[in-house]
Amino acid sequence: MSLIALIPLFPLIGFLINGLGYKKIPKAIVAPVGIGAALLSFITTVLVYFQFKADGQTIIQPLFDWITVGGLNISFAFQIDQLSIIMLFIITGVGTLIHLYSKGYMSHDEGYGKFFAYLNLFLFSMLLLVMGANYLIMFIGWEGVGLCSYLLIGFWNKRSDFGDAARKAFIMNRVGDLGFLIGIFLIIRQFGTLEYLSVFEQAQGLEMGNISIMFITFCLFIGAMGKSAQIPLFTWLPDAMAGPTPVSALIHAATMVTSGIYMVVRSNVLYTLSPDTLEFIAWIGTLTALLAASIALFQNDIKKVLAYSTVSQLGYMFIGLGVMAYTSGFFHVITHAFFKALLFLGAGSVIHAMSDEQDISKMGGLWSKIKITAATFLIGTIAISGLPPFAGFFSKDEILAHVFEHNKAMWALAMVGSFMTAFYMFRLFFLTFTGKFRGTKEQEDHLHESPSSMTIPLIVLAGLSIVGGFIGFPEIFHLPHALADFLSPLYDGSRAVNPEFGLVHLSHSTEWMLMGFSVLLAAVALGVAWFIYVKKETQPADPSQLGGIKKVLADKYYLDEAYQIAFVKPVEKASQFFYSTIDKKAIDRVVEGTGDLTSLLNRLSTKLQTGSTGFYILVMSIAVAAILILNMGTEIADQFFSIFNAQTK
Amino acid sequence: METLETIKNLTMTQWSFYAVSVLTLFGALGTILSKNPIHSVIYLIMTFFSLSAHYVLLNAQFLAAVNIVVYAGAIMVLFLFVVMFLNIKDEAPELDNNKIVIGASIVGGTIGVILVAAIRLTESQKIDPSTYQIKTGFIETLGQLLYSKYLLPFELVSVLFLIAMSGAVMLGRKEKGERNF
Amino acid sequence: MENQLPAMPDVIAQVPLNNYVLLASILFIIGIAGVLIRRNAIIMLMSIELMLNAVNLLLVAFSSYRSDPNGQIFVFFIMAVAAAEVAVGLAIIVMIYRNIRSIDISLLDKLRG
Amino acid sequence: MYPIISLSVTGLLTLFLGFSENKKIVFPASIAFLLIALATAFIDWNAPGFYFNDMLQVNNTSIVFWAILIISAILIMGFSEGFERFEFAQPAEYFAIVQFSLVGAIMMVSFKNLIMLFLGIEILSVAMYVLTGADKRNIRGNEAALKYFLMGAFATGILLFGMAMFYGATGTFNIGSGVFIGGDNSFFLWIGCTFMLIGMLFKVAAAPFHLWTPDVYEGAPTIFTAYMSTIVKTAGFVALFKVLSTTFSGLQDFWWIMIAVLVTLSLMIGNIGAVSQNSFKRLMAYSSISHAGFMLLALLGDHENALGSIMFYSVVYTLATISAFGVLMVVSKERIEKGRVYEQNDLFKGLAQNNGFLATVLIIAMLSLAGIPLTGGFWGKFFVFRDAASSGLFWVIIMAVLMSAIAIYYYFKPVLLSMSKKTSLESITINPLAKFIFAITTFGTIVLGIFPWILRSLF
Repeated sequence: MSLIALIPLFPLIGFLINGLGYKKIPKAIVAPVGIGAALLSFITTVLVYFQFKADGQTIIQPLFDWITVGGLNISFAFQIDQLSIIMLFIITGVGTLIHLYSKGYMSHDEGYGKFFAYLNLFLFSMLLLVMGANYLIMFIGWEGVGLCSYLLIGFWNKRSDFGDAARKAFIMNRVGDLGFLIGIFLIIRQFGTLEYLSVFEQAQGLEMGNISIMFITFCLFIGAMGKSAQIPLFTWLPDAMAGPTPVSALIHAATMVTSGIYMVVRSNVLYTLSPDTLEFIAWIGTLTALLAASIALFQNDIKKVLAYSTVSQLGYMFIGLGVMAYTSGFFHVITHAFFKALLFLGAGSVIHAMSDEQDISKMGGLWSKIKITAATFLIGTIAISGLPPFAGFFSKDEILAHVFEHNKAMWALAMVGSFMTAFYMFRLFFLTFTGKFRGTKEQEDHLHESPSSMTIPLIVLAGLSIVGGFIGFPEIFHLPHALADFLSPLYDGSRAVNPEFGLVHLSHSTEWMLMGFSVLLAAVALGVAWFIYVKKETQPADPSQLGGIKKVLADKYYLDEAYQIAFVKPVEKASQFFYSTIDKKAIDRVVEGTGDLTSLLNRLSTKLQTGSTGFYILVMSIAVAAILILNMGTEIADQFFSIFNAQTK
Repeated sequence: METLETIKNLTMTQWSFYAVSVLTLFGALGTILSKNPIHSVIYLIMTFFSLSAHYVLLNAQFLAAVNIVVYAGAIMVLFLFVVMFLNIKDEAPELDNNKIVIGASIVGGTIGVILVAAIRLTESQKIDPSTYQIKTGFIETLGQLLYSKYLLPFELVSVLFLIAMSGAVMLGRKEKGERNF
Repeated sequence: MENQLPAMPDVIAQVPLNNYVLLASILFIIGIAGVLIRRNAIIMLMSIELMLNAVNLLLVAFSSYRSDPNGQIFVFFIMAVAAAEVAVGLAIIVMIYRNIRSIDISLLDKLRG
Repeated sequence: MYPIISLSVTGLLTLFLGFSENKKIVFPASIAFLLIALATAFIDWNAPGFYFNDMLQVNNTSIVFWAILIISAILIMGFSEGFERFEFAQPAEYFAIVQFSLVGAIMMVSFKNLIMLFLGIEILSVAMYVLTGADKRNIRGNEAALKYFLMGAFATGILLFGMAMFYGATGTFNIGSGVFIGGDNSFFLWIGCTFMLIGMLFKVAAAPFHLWTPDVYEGAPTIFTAYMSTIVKTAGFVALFKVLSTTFSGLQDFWWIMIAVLVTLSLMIGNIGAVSQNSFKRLMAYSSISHAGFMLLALLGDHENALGSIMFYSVVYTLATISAFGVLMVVSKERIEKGRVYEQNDLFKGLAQNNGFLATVLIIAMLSLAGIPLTGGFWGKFFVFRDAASSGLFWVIIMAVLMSAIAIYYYFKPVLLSMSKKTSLESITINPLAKFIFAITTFGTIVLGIFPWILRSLF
């Protein structure tokens, strides 16, 4: 068996050991198995990388023929190319660190073994998602990660709202998956295959703006909206913070939520063929980035702030994709994986230190108590705010430059969002780590730095957040953009269908100016946050006392309520309704006021209600009559009229 | 007047058909509208007898006989037996409930109207005298078919009867400690 | 006897086939109506018997007009099935009568939802 | 054709076994008889033909279905070990009736003449009426039996009227002896087609002819509920397919809309009705209505693939259903309330802690029913959707995918309950045979999820 197949195999084995041996395996073995599985995957990835680099060709590793039915042939095969290898590094690398972190973080939990089993299962699904050589394997991974995220969010299902959050996440993901699945069937219809290589090859022969490609890309993007939490399917992500913090870091920051971006980059030929979809993606991304950033401004839950920030950053990635800057969008995926995982793990460390307190209004002055966490958290904050030379600066700036070229209004909005990002992140940092401690005495006594299994991942990620941006220097620095060079072969198809692809028209002076402006904005935001929360020592307000716009922001724009009304309620209502087509009360209501028939059915159902055989047979007979009318009604009426007309003549 | 002429000109066969048809429908309506279950049974037996008369008119003598033996002789006796055995009182409150009756009539009427309309619009098939076999409904023809072409289903009916027999015994019989009725 | 036989098609033909089809359909509808309006399980069963008999009449009529015995064979099977069904049905009714001392199906509505 | 003979004879033998003093012999003997029937099914392998004057059509496809039906029966009857919990147990009769009913099911998948179809349906149905009422003193069982019987007999009447009209229009009972498109008798043919389809759709519980399903499923003894929702359904769909793809294929324009409407209705009523169910059996009943909708979807596509899709779907559905009902049977007998077994969803509360094996079986079954990838259920839905997509029916597919999203809601109810902490049960005993059956069904579900071609490549 080749090395490639081993990559997802290790987590699967880890899952099987910890999952099947749940309760039987001693606790001391659980963590080494779980971490070991991730680490072995990472090592294998490194080996595969060298193998790939040696000849530079896309490797297709077929395992077996999956299904052949009516002209459609789908094989179970893995594809290793530039895109999947980078995703593999992120998933296994960050995954290993987070597994390590979980060892310390979850050590007191009774479901320790179960947790590692789920984490490994998640890794397995995520690896399937990025390694598959066709859309079906991607879809299976796609559903698999959704399922694992569901399991992991609901991990502490003692509290009922955790269960609800989990279900919400799953249902929203399913809505997205619906789009994805329809997209897959459309691809089968259009191309007769699901293998990436042959789909893209065939696609290169198509015209720009092909309508069926537009439908395909649009449906696939609906899937991405669900998985990558874009408007309107994003409210599950903040709720998903109910899960354990390592899960938030791994699934809801570094890996799963970026699978939408992976999918678009993977299908870049199709998206390039459909400029309309791209425009739509760009605007959805812009709106999401702005909306989520504005909600994050006044949240007091440390994890909620980070969650909305993730949604907002995902928005930036989609803006990048939408303006055809696939590399820039993907670049941001990489850097974001570093600094957002760092921030989440840091937050977890804070929560750990604060004895499970998540409210930043009860924190403050933690800097001296937990120095490593604070320092690494600061690095993460700077990185996400876009201050040079940290990772976030390079990737975000590249996206913004492309947006400026594409559409000035969109650029302005993106800048506003970027300003807000810097502000709320520094607000979070200052409120948590500076000033006076606002919590209880007990919490203060209990403050302690986390164990080394938790701090080591923080330090590693902090290092990556500092240097991670150097893989993609802007052109104006006259240094190589390693990432762009590496990913370049992926876009051969796009270049073939759109000669304009990848050409930059910005002058160097404009680019310098843009860069300076965004750094300036971030610095100003930092200053404002410092002024409000450090100088003035403003206390974070209780959301119930906020007025006007602030309150709306804090209440997340009432979106959950809107969903309740628009989506959950109708299903509930419909459920009740269908129920009661056999129930007298609803029948009463439905047919009320329609004369004799009403009172007839009323009495019928009063007497017969649900459970009555007579009523059932009546319904059957009505159905028979209806079907007869449906099937033959028009025909009979036609013939009668023709006879009637013949007679009158 | 035209109707009267038509009635006058009816042949013997047509007379029989209409008379028996009226009897059939009368029996059928009696079955479903009688309050006393025993009356229903008797009306139903009447319907079966008139159906047998139809079979005779259609030259299916053997079926006519079997119909009386199986339906009137066996099935209806079973019905009568159960009705009397359970001593069911002749209460039929549902028949006084006009809404049920009207509702059923509307639904039944709709299906009926569609069926009748469809039948009226279909031209009546004619007998082809050249291929007509007088012996179609005779016992020899049917017997030969039943034991040659339809041997398998004929044998498999016995499986059905085995199920019905053991099932009926199982469900209907008195268990220890139960009252007779 | 022999010389009368050829007249048989004419005798049958005096009543158009569609009259039989019409009669059978009406009988069938009466059966359906019976099932719909009655709450007494035995009478409902009888109404179903009416429906089956309507089918029998239909089959015999088609069979005679086509001079094709297959239709009449089918009638045998229907009779056999009807007998089996009635036996099982009455057994179920007796079983229920033992338990609830009634065969009014409107009392049996505990399973619902 | 041999399994028909074999099952008829062994059924009779089983009845005679009932006379023996030692009642314990009936169960192993019946399983052995079913295995014999399974073996005889393959005598005709690769020997396609028509038997008994065109009454039966035997080919490899029908043999595969025979095997599916008989194996399902064996798996389900395996749970009846220790049948004494029925107060008035007469094991010989039950097992005999099960074997006889399989004869009916086999007729339904290999008929060539409408008389055989009709007899098959009746043999299966009459057996089910009896088995539904098997628990004689349970008033709910009685109610279910009477409901099923009255509505079933009504549906039989409608089916027969259809067959008579069909005969009137075409003069034959043979299917496949020609494709009819009407002509002078088109109205008779249409009435025949409509009524026949309605009669058969009743048996497979497609909405709006589904009303009996929840009540009967709930009232019947669980083992026969499982039997009903698997064997009756599989046989019914094959019969439906045979009729639609041969005799009525010329009338496709005519029945197509009707089936499309029924698919929509079944999916909506099944899925939406299931959302608020508290009783596990009712939940499964509504779910079975929705699965009927999914399987009907396959009939709308081109006929080349439809049978394979139906076969695959019914196998994965059967496996998952047997698992689910099996777990219910095993767990519910541990909790008797008011003299009856407790069958609400919250029976499963804390099952994972109590018995991890049963919880795993239940969860995998539910995942498969919900159509989550890497279980067989996913592929079942995939093939069906693909068939429907080939017919360009996108609105129905979108509906179906949306409904399968709602399905997650209720399929996860028992899953979540089983993973919750509180447990209300004492330790659960599983006999080795049940354990073996669970192993087979669960393993089968997963293997078919990973290697669907094992089954799908059969035809």
